[in-house]
Amino acid sequence: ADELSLQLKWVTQAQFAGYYVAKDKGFYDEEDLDVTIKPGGPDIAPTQVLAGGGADVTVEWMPAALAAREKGLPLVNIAQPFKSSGMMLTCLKESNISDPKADFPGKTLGVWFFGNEYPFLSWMNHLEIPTEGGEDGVTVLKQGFNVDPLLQKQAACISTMTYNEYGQVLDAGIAEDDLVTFKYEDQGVATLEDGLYTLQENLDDPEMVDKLTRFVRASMKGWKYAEENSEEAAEIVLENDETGAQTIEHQTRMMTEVAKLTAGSNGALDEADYQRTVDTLLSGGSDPVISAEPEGAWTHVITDQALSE
Amino acid sequence: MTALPIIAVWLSAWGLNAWLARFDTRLTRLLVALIFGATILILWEMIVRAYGVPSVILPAPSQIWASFMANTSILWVDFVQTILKGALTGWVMGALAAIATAILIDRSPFLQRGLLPIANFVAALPIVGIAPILVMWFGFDWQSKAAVVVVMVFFPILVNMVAGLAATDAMQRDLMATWSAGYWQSLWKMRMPAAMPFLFNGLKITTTLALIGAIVAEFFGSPTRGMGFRISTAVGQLDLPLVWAEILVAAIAGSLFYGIVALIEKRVTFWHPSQRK
Amino acid sequence: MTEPVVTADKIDLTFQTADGPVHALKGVNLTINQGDFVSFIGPSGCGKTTFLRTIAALETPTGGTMTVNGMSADEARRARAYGYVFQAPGLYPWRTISGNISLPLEIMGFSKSDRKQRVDRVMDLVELSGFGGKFPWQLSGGMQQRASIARSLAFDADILLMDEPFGALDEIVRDRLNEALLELWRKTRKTIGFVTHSIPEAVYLSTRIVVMSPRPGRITRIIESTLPDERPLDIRDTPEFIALAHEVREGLREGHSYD
Amino acid sequence: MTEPVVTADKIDLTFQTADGPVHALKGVNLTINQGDFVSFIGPSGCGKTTFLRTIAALETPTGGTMTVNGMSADEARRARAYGYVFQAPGLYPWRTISGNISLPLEIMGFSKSDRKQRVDRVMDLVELSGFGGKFPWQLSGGMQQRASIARSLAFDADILLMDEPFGALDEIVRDRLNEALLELWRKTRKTIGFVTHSIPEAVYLSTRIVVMSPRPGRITRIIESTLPDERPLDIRDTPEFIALAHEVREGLREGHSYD
Amino acid sequence: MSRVLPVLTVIAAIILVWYVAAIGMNAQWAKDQAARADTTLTTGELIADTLSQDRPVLPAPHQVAAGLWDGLAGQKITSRRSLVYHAWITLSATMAGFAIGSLAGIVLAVGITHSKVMDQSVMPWAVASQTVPILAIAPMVIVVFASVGVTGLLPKAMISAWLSFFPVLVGMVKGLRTPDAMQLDLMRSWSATRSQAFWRLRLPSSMPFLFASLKIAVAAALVGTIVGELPAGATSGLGARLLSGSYYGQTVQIWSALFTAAALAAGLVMLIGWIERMTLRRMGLAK
Ligand SMILES: Nc1ncnc2c1ncn2[C@@H]1O[C@H](COP(=O)(O)OP(=O)(O)OP(=O)(O)O)[C@@H](O)[C@H]1O
Ligand SMILES: Nc1ncnc2c1ncn2[C@@H]1O[C@H](COP(=O)(O)OP(=O)(O)OP(=O)(O)O)[C@@H](O)[C@H]1O
Ligand SMILES: Cc1ncc(C[n+]2csc(CCO)c2C)c(N)n1
Ligand SMILES: [Mg+2]
Ligand SMILES: [Mg+2]
Repeated sequence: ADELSLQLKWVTQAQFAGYYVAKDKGFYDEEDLDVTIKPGGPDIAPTQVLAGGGADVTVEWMPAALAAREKGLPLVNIAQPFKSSGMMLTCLKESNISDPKADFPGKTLGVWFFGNEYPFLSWMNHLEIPTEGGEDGVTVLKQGFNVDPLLQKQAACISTMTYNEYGQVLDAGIAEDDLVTFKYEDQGVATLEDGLYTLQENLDDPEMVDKLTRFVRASMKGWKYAEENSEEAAEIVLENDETGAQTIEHQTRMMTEVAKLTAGSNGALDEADYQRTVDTLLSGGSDPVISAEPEGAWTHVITDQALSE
Repeated sequence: MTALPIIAVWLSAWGLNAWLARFDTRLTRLLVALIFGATILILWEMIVRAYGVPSVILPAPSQIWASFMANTSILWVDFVQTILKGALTGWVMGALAAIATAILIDRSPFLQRGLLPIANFVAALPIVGIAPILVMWFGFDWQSKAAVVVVMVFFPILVNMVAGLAATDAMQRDLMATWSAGYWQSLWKMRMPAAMPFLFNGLKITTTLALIGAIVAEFFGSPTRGMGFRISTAVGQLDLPLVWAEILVAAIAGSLFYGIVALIEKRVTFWHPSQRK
Repeated sequence: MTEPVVTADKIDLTFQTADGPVHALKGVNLTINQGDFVSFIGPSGCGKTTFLRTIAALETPTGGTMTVNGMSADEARRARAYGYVFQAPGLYPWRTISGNISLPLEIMGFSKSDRKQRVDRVMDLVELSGFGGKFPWQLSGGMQQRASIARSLAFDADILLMDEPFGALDEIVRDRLNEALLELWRKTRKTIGFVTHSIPEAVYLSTRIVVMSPRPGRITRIIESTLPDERPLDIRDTPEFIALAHEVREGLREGHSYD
Repeated sequence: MTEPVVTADKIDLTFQTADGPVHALKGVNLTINQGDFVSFIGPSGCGKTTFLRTIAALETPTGGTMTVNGMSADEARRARAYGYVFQAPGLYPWRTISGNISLPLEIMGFSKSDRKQRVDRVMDLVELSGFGGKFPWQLSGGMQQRASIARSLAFDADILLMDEPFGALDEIVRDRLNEALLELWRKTRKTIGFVTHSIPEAVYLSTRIVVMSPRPGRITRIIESTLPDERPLDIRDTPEFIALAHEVREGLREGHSYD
Repeated sequence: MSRVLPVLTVIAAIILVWYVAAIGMNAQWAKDQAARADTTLTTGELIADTLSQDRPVLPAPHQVAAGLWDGLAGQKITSRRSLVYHAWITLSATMAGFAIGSLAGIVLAVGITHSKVMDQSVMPWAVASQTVPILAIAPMVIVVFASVGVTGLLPKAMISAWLSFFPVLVGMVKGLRTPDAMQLDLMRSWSATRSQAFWRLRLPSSMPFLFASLKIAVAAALVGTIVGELPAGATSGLGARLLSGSYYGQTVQIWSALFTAAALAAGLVMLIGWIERMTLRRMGLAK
């Protein structure tokens, strides 16, 4: 079988269920592929791993991928299993925030960094709120691994994913009624998440292109299976979790939520979504995330072949 | 083939140093150390260029230096946040607390027997593990970093200081007994001075620990400045030259910090055989 | 002069060691009167140091009673009755020579000007004037030992206990210091306990010579000196001196035959 | 017996210290012949140790020439000409007493059985039989010093250099070891350099007594002994002995008047 | 002398302080929750709540004990939920790193004591090397290693080696230089070769220093491994447990992993202490 390695953006969880299902259910085997899935972590930069030759394909958010491309790393999007963004800001109701533009200034917000800060910065640019703190700016905290800043009231709002951290806030015992959420989708600043990226040089190699095609095909099969069988998918993820820290309840819920995000995608990148992401990132005032319209940052070559049969 | 010039540079620098080392003056000692360091940097640059190592993996020293010069204001802000506020405050507080505790322990044999084994146990603890907890307790700003540093430096200094306070020899103690000196008298005039070499041993070890603690703690939450914050953010942005510029700052600050403590040690413990030469 | 200062009554001292108990002292009886100069002599390991330490309350006897100035040895220690010179100099390396000599004075609360005056006086006595500013390691072993003697003299304790103070000195300096010590004793009539390995030294200095013997450590002979208080150095060539020295040597030899 | 083993010709030795140069030796001339027993005596700090170390090539003179057995001192050292006893025992604490004594033998490549035999012989000589299995810290200071002497004797070096080897011992043991050393010398006719602070010891042991004086360190007198080779302990009471001792004392006193 | 009573007393005091702290630190959440639910708590209820929360700020000792017990004894040791399994992963990388680090430290120290050039050039840079925040760049280090094809246990071990070589280097240099002038002069007077002086004098006299620094080094190696596991995408090991506990706010899990790590450190230090005693006793250095 042909070997291929996939670098995940984060630790083993239902966010990546499609790949685990494809592996577990033998979809990769069917395509004569031997896929190694490498879990990530908070300080693994998937793009760097790719640059170092540590993996062939990586799951990454588009803003980080485009920013890396500007840094001279020729990343190309070959498939986009996630149709919509699951990112949002979750605030405690007692912080009295109802309108971002009006109420954010003067507040402290928790934000993920390490390449995940771009959507937030674009949004703030959009709202024309400075992120340097002060009266009419927001104070930004580099949010750690968990939702504690909200529970401990160290921040008025924190970044959460619909499928993960939000659930943790609820699990911690705060009722939905006590929370206010702002989805990036709703604010019109959504950027594309969890896409599959590889280096340009791989696409110049026909053999590699063939492998990638088979990989994407099998992966999408995995995703669609996972969408339909969320409970089974969660169990598969759990089996693959080596930390032994995940629970079935949490993963099942995550799978259900992730299914909503992958629902609209057959794997092919939607050009309109791409353009919206690029526009959002470019609109960043004085300090945009990317400074020029990228070129060749995506290709349909793989998905076209993969989905044709 | 590309390896040949690299090996040549290495050998000739080593030869030069071997020749210089024979003179053994203050100047040549400094030169030897500098040439050694410079050689490593030159080899690094040569390797990166000769083998085309991508800069997102390992940037060349020249790129790092360029980034250092271009980002001095950012680096300064981070330096103030992490080193001056986080590491230094924590180190001073931790050291003072450890010294005070050591004196307390020293007074009570009961505490000495009870607390010291536990202190030794805690000193071997992977303290970084409590960084996320302390960030949760003390908030995002430098206070939590200082708290991590306090915990990291406390036990090594305590253990050293307790050993130091016990480092008087029997005759020195007997002398005090024949003069019927009080507790505080023998503490100030005998145990404290005798403890200084040990104390400084602890203080020196913990300078580098303090830096590491302050930087690592920033990974678990921080405001949008600080060396740890910058390093992780810059890695995420693949701005590796900036990452290494921060490392350069840390190395310079750490060496300076260590050097200053060593200098004070020299002044304070001038009488100790290891300082006399 | 006949008032007892130190009375040791059946003193036993046993050290518990890993290899079993060591009987350092066994049934030692001794009375030292006000103004006595008592020398202790005996083979290595016979308990001389241990006995001196017991007088100064640095060791606690495991049997018997020790009375000093009518109180217990420990009370006498707390009343600062002792000036003690150890076998090794034991100077504090972080203090200069004069700093070392003035240390007990500081501890006992002497005034600054008094301290200075006393330090100068005793430094002069041991021929160390001009070395006050040096640190201990900058002096030869003999000089260090003299500094340590000066330190014990500075605060005028009633009882002076000296453990081989002149062991590390060459003969000439030793003679001079012997004379000076004798002179000091004649003038102040301090009570002195003095350990030595040298028979001539013991005879030259003492009013009484205590010969000890090991395993277990005990007193085998007490020899009263018949020499006058006034003792020029060449008294050492008189028949009286030689006879005393001979007696001490006899006593020592007896002790040695035991092991 | 008249063949020169050591010739020192105008030896200077200056230590550079932070406080300025220390002239430890200045223009020292001395010839030591095969079979001589030379004692060095002089006040503390006069350079006795330094001179002995220079003979053994442990210090390099800053001026003058030192010849040993017709070669340079360092060549002689490499030819393993010296047995050296330092002022302190200097035993290696991780080796037993017999391990310590056999260490130089191991280094010089003696066979195992030869080593054992030699170790036993010298342990016997210094009266330490039975203590071979003990570690240094289990012995009293005097026993340690004897072990260190045994170590220097074990490999039969031509030249024996001893720096105050008996300083830490009591008089009786010292007498016994003096006798043993003299006996050894008479039997083997080794060349011996011996540093001491004791005038009687110097006179009792030596064929020649070198009196030194400090600042700068130099030789002030060389006294040839008139005593016979056969010397019972009570030779020390003969007028001849006393006259020699007196002469040495005179020489010493001269040296002292310089400082 | 008995240490048991004092140690137990101090432990009891620590546990007491811990309980009080747990009540204090968890109270805010309990009150907030009550406020959100529109109820008020009696003091008794409050205390009971603070000692039994699911995600306490500071878990109470009995919660940690339960977590530890479950992790250590409540699982098959091959299970990924077993702390024994994770401790083993961490231990193996620690041992590898410790071995590499202490070997490097010893070799460098021997070089430094025998070569002037090494002494003058290596030492200052060894100090500088320790000021590099290796822990902060651990993930990068692991990526760099991966890019040259080194993966698995070795990258983690390299980080712990980096942290553990320094104490060994410093201690060994000091140890190899402890023989005093007289001991060295004796060797000279016997005309011993450099290697004879090394094996028979310098090495034996450095043993106490070596063991003292090995104890520090093994603790440092453990820290290195855990940090290597923390963010670097390791999926097993105590560091990964700490991380995932932190990620999901499972404070009990964090503390259990922490205590396991502490026990591991204590065990390793004790093991070296035992080897030290055996060695020194055989060398006659233990009194
Ligand atoms: N702290 C101790 N623990 C165990 N044994 C001891 C201790 N101090 C002394 N001894 C033993 O007690 C005995 C007497 O020792 P002490 O030091 O009094 O002898 P000394 O007569 O002063 O000998 P020296 O002339 O060598 O100084 C010796 O056998 C010694 O080994
Ligand atoms: N390594 C050194 N550095 C500087 N000065 C030294 C050194 N060794 C010895 N001296 C000085 O050289 C002089 C002679 O010293 P040496 O040790 O030879 O004296 P000594 O006659 O053996 O004295 P003692 O009887 O006290 O052993 C002294 O003034 C001493 O301070
Ligand atoms: C330190 C830290 N950095 C980034 C993220 C963000 N992140 C990476 S993958 C992912 C998907 C949700 O699980 C998210 C939110 C985080 N959580 N913690
Ligand atoms: Mg004694
Ligand atoms: Mg000498």
